[in-house]
Amino acid sequence: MLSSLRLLADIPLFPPAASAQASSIDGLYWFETWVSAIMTLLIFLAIVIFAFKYRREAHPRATQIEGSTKLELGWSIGPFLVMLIMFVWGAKIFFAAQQPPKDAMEVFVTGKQWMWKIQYPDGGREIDELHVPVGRPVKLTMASEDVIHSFSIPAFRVRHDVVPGHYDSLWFTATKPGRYHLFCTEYCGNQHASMMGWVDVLDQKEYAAWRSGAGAQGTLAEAGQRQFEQLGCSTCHLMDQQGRCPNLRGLYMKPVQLDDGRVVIADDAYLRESIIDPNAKIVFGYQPNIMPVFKGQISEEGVIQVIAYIKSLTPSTPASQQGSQQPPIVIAPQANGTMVPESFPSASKAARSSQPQQ
Amino acid sequence: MTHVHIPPVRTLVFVWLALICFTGLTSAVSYLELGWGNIVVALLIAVTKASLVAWIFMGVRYVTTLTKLFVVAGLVWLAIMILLTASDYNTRNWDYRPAPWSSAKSVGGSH
Amino acid sequence: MDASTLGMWTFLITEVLFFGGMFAAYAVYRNMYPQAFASTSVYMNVILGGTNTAVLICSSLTMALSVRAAQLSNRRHLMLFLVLTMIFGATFLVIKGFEYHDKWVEHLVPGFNFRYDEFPKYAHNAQILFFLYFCMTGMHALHMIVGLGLLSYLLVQAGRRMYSANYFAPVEMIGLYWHFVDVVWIFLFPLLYLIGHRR
Amino acid sequence: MATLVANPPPTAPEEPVNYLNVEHTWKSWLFTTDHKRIAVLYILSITFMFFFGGAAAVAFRINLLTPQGIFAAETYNRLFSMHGIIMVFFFLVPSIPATLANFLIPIMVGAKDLAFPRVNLLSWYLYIIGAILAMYSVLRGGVDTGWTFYPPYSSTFSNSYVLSAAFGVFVAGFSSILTGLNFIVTVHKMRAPGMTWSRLPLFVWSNYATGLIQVLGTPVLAITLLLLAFERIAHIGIFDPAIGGDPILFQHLFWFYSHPAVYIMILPGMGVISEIIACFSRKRVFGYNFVAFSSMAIAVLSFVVWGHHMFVTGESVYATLAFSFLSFMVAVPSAIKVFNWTATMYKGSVSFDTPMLYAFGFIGLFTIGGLTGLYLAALGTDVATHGTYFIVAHFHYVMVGGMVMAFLGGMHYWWPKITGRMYSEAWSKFAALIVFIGFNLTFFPQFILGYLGMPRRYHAYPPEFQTLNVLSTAGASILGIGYIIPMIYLIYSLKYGAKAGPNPWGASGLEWQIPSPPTTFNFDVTPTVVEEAYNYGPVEEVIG
Repeated sequence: MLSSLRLLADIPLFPPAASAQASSIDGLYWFETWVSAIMTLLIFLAIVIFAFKYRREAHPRATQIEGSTKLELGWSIGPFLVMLIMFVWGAKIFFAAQQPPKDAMEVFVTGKQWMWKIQYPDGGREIDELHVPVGRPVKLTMASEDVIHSFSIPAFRVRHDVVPGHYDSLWFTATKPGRYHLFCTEYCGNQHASMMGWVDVLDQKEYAAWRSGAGAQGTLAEAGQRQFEQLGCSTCHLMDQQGRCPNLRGLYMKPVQLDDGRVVIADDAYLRESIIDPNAKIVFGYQPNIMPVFKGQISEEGVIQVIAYIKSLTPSTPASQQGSQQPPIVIAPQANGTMVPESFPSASKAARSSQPQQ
Repeated sequence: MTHVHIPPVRTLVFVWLALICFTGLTSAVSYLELGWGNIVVALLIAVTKASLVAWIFMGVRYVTTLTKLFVVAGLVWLAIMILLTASDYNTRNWDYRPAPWSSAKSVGGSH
Repeated sequence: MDASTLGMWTFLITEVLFFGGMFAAYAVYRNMYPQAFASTSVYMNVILGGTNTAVLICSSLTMALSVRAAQLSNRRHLMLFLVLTMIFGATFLVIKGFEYHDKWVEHLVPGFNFRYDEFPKYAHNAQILFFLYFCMTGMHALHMIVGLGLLSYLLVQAGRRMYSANYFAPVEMIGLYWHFVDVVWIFLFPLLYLIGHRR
Repeated sequence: MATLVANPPPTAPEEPVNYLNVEHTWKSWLFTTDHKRIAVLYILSITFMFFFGGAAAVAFRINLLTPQGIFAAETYNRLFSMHGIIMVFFFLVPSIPATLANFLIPIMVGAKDLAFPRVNLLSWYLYIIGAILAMYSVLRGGVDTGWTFYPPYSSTFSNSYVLSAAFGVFVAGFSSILTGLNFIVTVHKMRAPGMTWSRLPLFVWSNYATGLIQVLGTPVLAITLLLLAFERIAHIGIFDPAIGGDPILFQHLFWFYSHPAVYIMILPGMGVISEIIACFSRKRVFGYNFVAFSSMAIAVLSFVVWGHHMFVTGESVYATLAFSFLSFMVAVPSAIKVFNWTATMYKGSVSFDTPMLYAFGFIGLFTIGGLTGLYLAALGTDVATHGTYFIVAHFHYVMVGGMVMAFLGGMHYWWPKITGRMYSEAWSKFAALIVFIGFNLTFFPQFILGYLGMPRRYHAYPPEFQTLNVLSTAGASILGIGYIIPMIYLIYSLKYGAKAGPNPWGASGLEWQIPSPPTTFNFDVTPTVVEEAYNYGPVEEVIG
């Protein structure tokens, strides 16, 4: 008896709110809950009162009422106005959640049946565990190796599907140290339920201590460099003098002129595609079919590492031969419709004005 | 029963001739390079041909307003499906915020 | 107007949305991969496709003429035009069969023998178009086959003197269906065969 | 309305000829074109499917008693998938349209049958073929994709019997299309003289709107599943990211049908409630025009909101914004209905017969279900609740709390018309209460679980969620009992129930002016309608 009472007392009824977004969503949640409660109560009350007052014994003869356009318009428009508030409020929160701050710390997540693989820029790697510092915006870049997963941290009120074939992202700022659940919320097969993990929010000191323990195997970029060399990318892409392939030094986030006239930004999505399916976009002045297709040869994690390595490559020489080959870069929309998640800042269509830094 | 409208053979043959001509036309136009014009012209011709078939062969011209309404409803729903789906794909890459690394203004618009 | 006409039109609306699902997919991917789609034009036989379009248009004419013959109680003409319609329909299917055969020989069947050596750049994305090509034309051909079955039924019934100016609703209904299948092809032809300019 | 005991079955051999006793051979049932007999065939088939899907639900609710789960993950996944597929496509979609509406629409509009009786029979056979295909999947070991069949899991990764299940749904879809088509044409073409659009019972209006959705939406589901099946067969296809396909396109096409489909499931229920509230308040429905119009508004608006199922998939933010706004729009006509039903009772003469109890239950639960839909239409709160038990609770409040309540209410309301017998009033009221309590106990905890973050489709879960899950399972067992009781007393009433007479409720409407059960052709003479629907007077003047 006593134990069952204790059990009842232990029922959690409301999740912890451990991120900045959690409190803003909770605000809307409570607004909606109050509106719902009041409306439900009103309707229940009306039903009970009418049912009692106009029960057949008390009121044997119904008074026929045709309707009332005024009333009906009222209870069409009134609720709609309240709903408009919810709409605008919800949209505001949602839009804010699409814009990671510039200084957000990047963490890479790969969903795979049935685990979350986490990689940090400093080379730390974990499975089903995510360590983040309190008070610092964290941006997750997420990819899937197989089916659709969905990355969700209820305590942060964040969630985004991880769809195979492109990068998805979300961001948050943890506000309360603690250990929170991390779930996959898109059914992904047999062990879907075991795609659970933990998010550890550490205060700055703890985080620094934890971090110093990690990264023994070198940074993410260093892991990428190992991949880069193992897969034989370095033979062409770093020292090529025969014009077989573009130089990757200083490429990241630069506009790239393609052979069909389009200009794209060399962002994560572009780099990923160029590794997985190099023939999809050919840089102006180069031939297709020279680079091997790495689809199936490299995991999504490996791709993330290689991209980190490419990011780390700084321009070696101020003006390589590529520089003179490239036509002037123009402001042009990315005229392809390739799948680039809209929530991914680097997927911007806006090309910068022409100031090639090579 | 309501009166039956019997189309004259002349009309039917004329429509047939028009359809054949349009088929030739649309094939010919496809060899010109008009950029986005190609698909527009191809679809315009296809819509014209389909309307001819519907209007005369299928007798939409002679049916009641109700049936016409149904036909239109079918097309409207098709449009809803294609346009709303396209609304997702064509706005996914819209840059709704200034790119974080530059002050260039957003470039929007579908293609 | 009677219930059966309204019923048939309602059914055709259903068909519009049935094919519409594939057209929507087509629209999305063509917009996404315009060049890959255009690259497929090399493998599309405009002559055969165009011929088939003409054949179907002819069958639509003869179908319209059979309805007319039924309305005029002209049984001989009705049967003649029904037979002609069926011949055109069968011709369409035979030509379609040749095209499918060519696609198989040229290794253009996604999932079974796809090779796209001429445009390796589009080897991935072009499969989407060929997948849609087979689904759309396949579904269309299936409708043609059903249509041929229905026409045979009409022919048998016409032989039994079932139709006259007093009763020709089945001829009219099946005629509507047949024209609808024609209309679908009218859209398939430019969308599948005439993408991008020829070279 | 007498109790069972008070009225021993009158052994009357001179029972008049009706649609039930006109012929007794198997053939006369399996090849019937009588809409009433087909409705009975449907009632039997969907009831079987309902209990099958319900058994799966009870089984996986038992699994969720403990945080580790009791069954293997595979078993659990197959159970919830079969529950979803069977309940959605083989129970909810045909539930009211194929049974009650099939039985009543021709009578309500004053016709002898539907416009296409043979097509009606065909649609039942298609339903059966679809059901057999789905059951084949089950017997071979089940399908584990969930009822949503999302690729690439369903197309490439699942090792279960996806093809036969998808094909079963495909075939059942055509059954649904043909039913809708039949209703649309019947309402347009078969109305009796004087039965103008503004005199149609609201049940007919709501089923007409349902028919539109069935005809316009279902084919898209059909082609989408077909494309998925081809993709599974060819191991490549347009939803496959390996060749540049987008799995999200499947979701677009799927929800283009499946969102309107939830209105296929709820609109007919709304029609039933309009009838019941009017009858047991002895009053014309408040604002007939608004209620009729709101059905049509729902039918149209339901097609432009599907994107709200995809807010967190990577759908464009702009599309997201539009879909969110439109989703709030579609809430308005539903709200109108709830307010108008409530207002109907004002100054009425309310009695508490069993159908009315279900109607009360419907309004209450549907209100909660509808209001929690607002959390999911709002972009901010959708992110927090998507893919959790919050969604599960929300749609069960609408589908089970709404549609199943309406189905049971309708069955109790028209049971005397369909069978000619009355059921036990005491037992039926008791069952209605049990269903209401069991339902709330099952699903209310799930709202809390959902916001806590418990994901749906988990066979195991963190231990702190156990108490709420145990409550929910306890509710499910009560709910199960609540569904079995009506089965028993309704079957019992077939033999031992009191004779109902043509109009036991003193209701208005053409169906109550003909004998119970009706004769094969409903009316001896085509009726001429001279008055509005719901022309109610005090009850004593009508009951005969």
